[in-house]
Amino acid sequence: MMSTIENENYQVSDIMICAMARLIHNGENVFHGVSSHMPMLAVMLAKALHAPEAVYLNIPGGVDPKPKNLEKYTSAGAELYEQAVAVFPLAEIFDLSMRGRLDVAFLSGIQFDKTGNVNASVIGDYHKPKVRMPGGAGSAVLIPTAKRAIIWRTKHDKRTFVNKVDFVTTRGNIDRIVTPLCVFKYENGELLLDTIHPTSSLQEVIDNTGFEVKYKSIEYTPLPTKEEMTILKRMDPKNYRNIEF
Amino acid sequence: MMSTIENENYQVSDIMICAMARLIHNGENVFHGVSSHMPMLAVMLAKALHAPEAVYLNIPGGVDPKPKNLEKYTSAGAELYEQAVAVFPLAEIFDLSMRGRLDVAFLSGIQFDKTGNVNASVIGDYHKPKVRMPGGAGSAVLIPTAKRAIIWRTKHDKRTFVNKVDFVTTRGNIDRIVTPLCVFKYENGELLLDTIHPTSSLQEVIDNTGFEVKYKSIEYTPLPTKEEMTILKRMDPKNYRNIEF
Amino acid sequence: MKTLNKLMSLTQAVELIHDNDTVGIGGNVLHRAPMALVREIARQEKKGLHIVKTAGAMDVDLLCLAECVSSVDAGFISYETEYSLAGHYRKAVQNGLVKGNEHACYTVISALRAASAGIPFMPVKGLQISDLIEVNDYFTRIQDPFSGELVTVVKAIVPDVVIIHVQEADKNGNAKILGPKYDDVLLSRAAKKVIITTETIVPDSKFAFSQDKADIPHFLVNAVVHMPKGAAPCSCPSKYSIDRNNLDAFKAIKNKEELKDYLDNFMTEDYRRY
Amino acid sequence: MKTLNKLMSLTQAVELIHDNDTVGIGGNVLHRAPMALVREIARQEKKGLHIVKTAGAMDVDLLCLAECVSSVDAGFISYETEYSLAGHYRKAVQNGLVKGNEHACYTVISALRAASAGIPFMPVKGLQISDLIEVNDYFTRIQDPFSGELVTVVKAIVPDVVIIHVQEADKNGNAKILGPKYDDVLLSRAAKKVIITTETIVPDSKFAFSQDKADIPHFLVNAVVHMPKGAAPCSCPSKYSIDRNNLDAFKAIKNKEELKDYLDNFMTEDYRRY
Repeated sequence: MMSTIENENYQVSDIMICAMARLIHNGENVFHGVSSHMPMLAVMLAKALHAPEAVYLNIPGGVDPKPKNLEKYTSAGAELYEQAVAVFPLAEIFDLSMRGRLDVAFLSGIQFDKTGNVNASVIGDYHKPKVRMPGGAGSAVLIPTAKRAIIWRTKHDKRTFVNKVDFVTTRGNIDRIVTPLCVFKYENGELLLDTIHPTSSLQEVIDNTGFEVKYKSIEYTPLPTKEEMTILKRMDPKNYRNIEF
Repeated sequence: MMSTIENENYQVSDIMICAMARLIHNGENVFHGVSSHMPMLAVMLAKALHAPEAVYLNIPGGVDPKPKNLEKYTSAGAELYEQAVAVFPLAEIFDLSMRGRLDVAFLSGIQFDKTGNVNASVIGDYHKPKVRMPGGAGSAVLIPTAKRAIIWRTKHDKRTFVNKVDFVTTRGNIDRIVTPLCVFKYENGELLLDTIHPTSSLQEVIDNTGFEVKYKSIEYTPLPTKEEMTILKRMDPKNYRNIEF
Repeated sequence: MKTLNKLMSLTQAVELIHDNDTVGIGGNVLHRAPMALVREIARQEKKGLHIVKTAGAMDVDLLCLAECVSSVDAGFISYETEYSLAGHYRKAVQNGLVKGNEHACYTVISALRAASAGIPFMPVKGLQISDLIEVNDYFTRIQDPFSGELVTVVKAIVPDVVIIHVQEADKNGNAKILGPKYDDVLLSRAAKKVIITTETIVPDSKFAFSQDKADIPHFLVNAVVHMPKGAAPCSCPSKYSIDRNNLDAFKAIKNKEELKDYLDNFMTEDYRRY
Repeated sequence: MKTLNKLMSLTQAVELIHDNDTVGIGGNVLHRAPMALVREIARQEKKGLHIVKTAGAMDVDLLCLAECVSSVDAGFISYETEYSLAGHYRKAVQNGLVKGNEHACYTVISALRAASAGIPFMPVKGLQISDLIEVNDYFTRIQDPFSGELVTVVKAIVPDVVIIHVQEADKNGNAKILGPKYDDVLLSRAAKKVIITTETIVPDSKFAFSQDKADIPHFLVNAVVHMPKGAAPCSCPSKYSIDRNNLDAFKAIKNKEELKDYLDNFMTEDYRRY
């Protein structure tokens, strides 16, 4: 398995993006926010392959844009307005989720615990924080209201996956958490190991997770297909998707 | 006085429109709604003369439109979008008033009493009305929030100006009520006779008003000037302003 | 790229509306009212509809005469000055057949904004001293938790379906309103289903390659009907003004039987496939 | 026809902002932030400002470094991935110099919508289980008077002044945003005063004779500053992308003294009269 990976030169970001793309079903309304190159590419990849009628919603408000060139510094710029068919700005995307009609929201956070609490706010006391985070942006209102919240995080360590979060920014309809090591799923009120990336191992997941790793069976995240990789490289020739690694 | 009127062929609608126009001050934000040919012409007249910087707001949402031709059947059509500089639709005009920044709203009603209550809803019981009115449109929320509500009504009789309204749709910042006979003003919680149209008389006002007509002094509504009439006739060559008479 | 084709006939589109639905109607007074849809609702004899509109005229009047209506939530139901009152609406309310839920136009807007944001009510600044608050169960007063002051609130209105006539739409449901949009964009956001009739079907690529994007995005829309003259005899900005002869003919109608003839006369036009 | 000329210099425009004002900032992260106005606020050493923005980056970071800020109400304050965190903002919050009032971006929008509608609070569906409700005095829960269920509400935020950079404006204040509008239109409706910088001054007749009307009408605007490159080093869609050299230079700044040099270097450009 590992040799295949080396032969094909898969990046962890490629595996994560493909894992996220496959979670998008055809016809679903899908949103991502700022600092989200990987979800941006996951949505575009899904639309190019198995989910052509997924609806791509984003902060600039372009519905189903076809950006010519992505930007390295942003996933909230005017390129997500190019060739869009309609305007549906951020405020209305939030409204859509509030009334129960946003299918998928890609969101992040800083700390996650085994019962599905999300902290995107502070480490330490809220009023005198040891570390002040950028803020959860949409997380606090979208995780409870989107039909499925897909969390992604480029760090997987014991400070990220903790026994109990410092602060509950929100909790809600978490579907999956995609990390550089694995995919968690949320079931019956707790996080379970869903699949392990072929670039990692069960032991590595356990060593880097602050709570007991539970699973029903050991499954591996499927590798990107050739078709997926071809499209990814065409859409992102400068490899911005790997910027956080 | 009356002979002058006859010589000049003033219509009561001309006198009412000029009276309304003169209540608009330069720089004010001014709104009128549906079925409002006379206020429409009053705003346009004021902007053409003494209040060029009055801001003209209307239901179609065109800010400061310059309609080429008015329509007989409507004061809420696309002609009020022509040459508008910005779009500010009805919902936002209401918001503007709610936050205290609409200066003048031209509104109507069916019944008015001496203490300033306005009925635009029903005659008889609300749930089993003897007469169901079209509804107050914006009145219920604009009369209390606009800085000055200017009421106009093309009927002046004892069923319109009553001792006590059948139903209180609203009460609020009434500035003036312009009728075919006179102008009332609202002062210290009661309606006072402000000016009598030169086409009418104190006795006629008294005979057609269902409450005691109070006044501080007898004043007459100034006649339209030549300039006002020239502009009115140019803007409304087909005399739509007189449609209710 | 595959796309969802939502083109269908007027008949099929109106079959998406069920008895007792809450139905929001686009346009304002005699402007861009979705009259072909309104006529088909009458022909299909829908019953018990709860109509929502800021300012309605012929649309609501016709539906009341056709006995499709159970209640009307509106700020104003009347033709404007020249065409005078909406007699069938008035009669239906006075006879107790239709409940006339009086709003200010703004409280309809506020109720739709609440629906659009998924919240149960909306505070309204302007409704202060008014008998409307006492006699209607959709208004009440609550305390502002921050200042302790009383504020009037209106209950959300969630239309089951909204019917809108536009000048341009593609077959997927992206729709563009030329000229005044009135409250149609908000209606499309508040509703569970949206039915569009359109003067012209534009190519899928039209909005993508224009600075002028669609006002209503395809994913909110359930049905698109190609219906030139779909607002007639009401006006459709940039396309046509009111049809005075036809309006006069409608205004002369006295009863449901005469309405049937009036509706029959429109069938060739309404059922033509483009 | 006489018109109100609101053209003024950057200096005059920023003099409309007072210490301790609540200031809303247009744009989103590094896009169309009104950086010339932000720099002039820093030069004029405004104090105690309460900043409001859904998602801010360099603008808020610079104002925190300049010690102009007392609190920030925002959903997200950070550069995006490539330029990483807003270090000066973070430090100021951690040192207790700035109060970081955490919102979801949507609760900022809801608070501004409340301001725009003149109501004291806005219900928010999404904020359900969250420590944010308990630790912040601008959130609380109340009972929906219609169903009896609890609903979270956010207190209105009324900006004293809002600063916005656009591509086109006329001298009276009619302003047009090309490309993404973000929350700028809402900000203009929520604020008591609006200050516009614009890439180009267009003739008064431009919007009147175009289908593309202004997004922000003149009567909401108090000042118009002709300021090409007024968003730089941030991006301005259809005009310019970010200025990477300048952003790098700013990111290297360690303290207020170095910021002074940085601001001085912009003076020729910011004070040029067009």
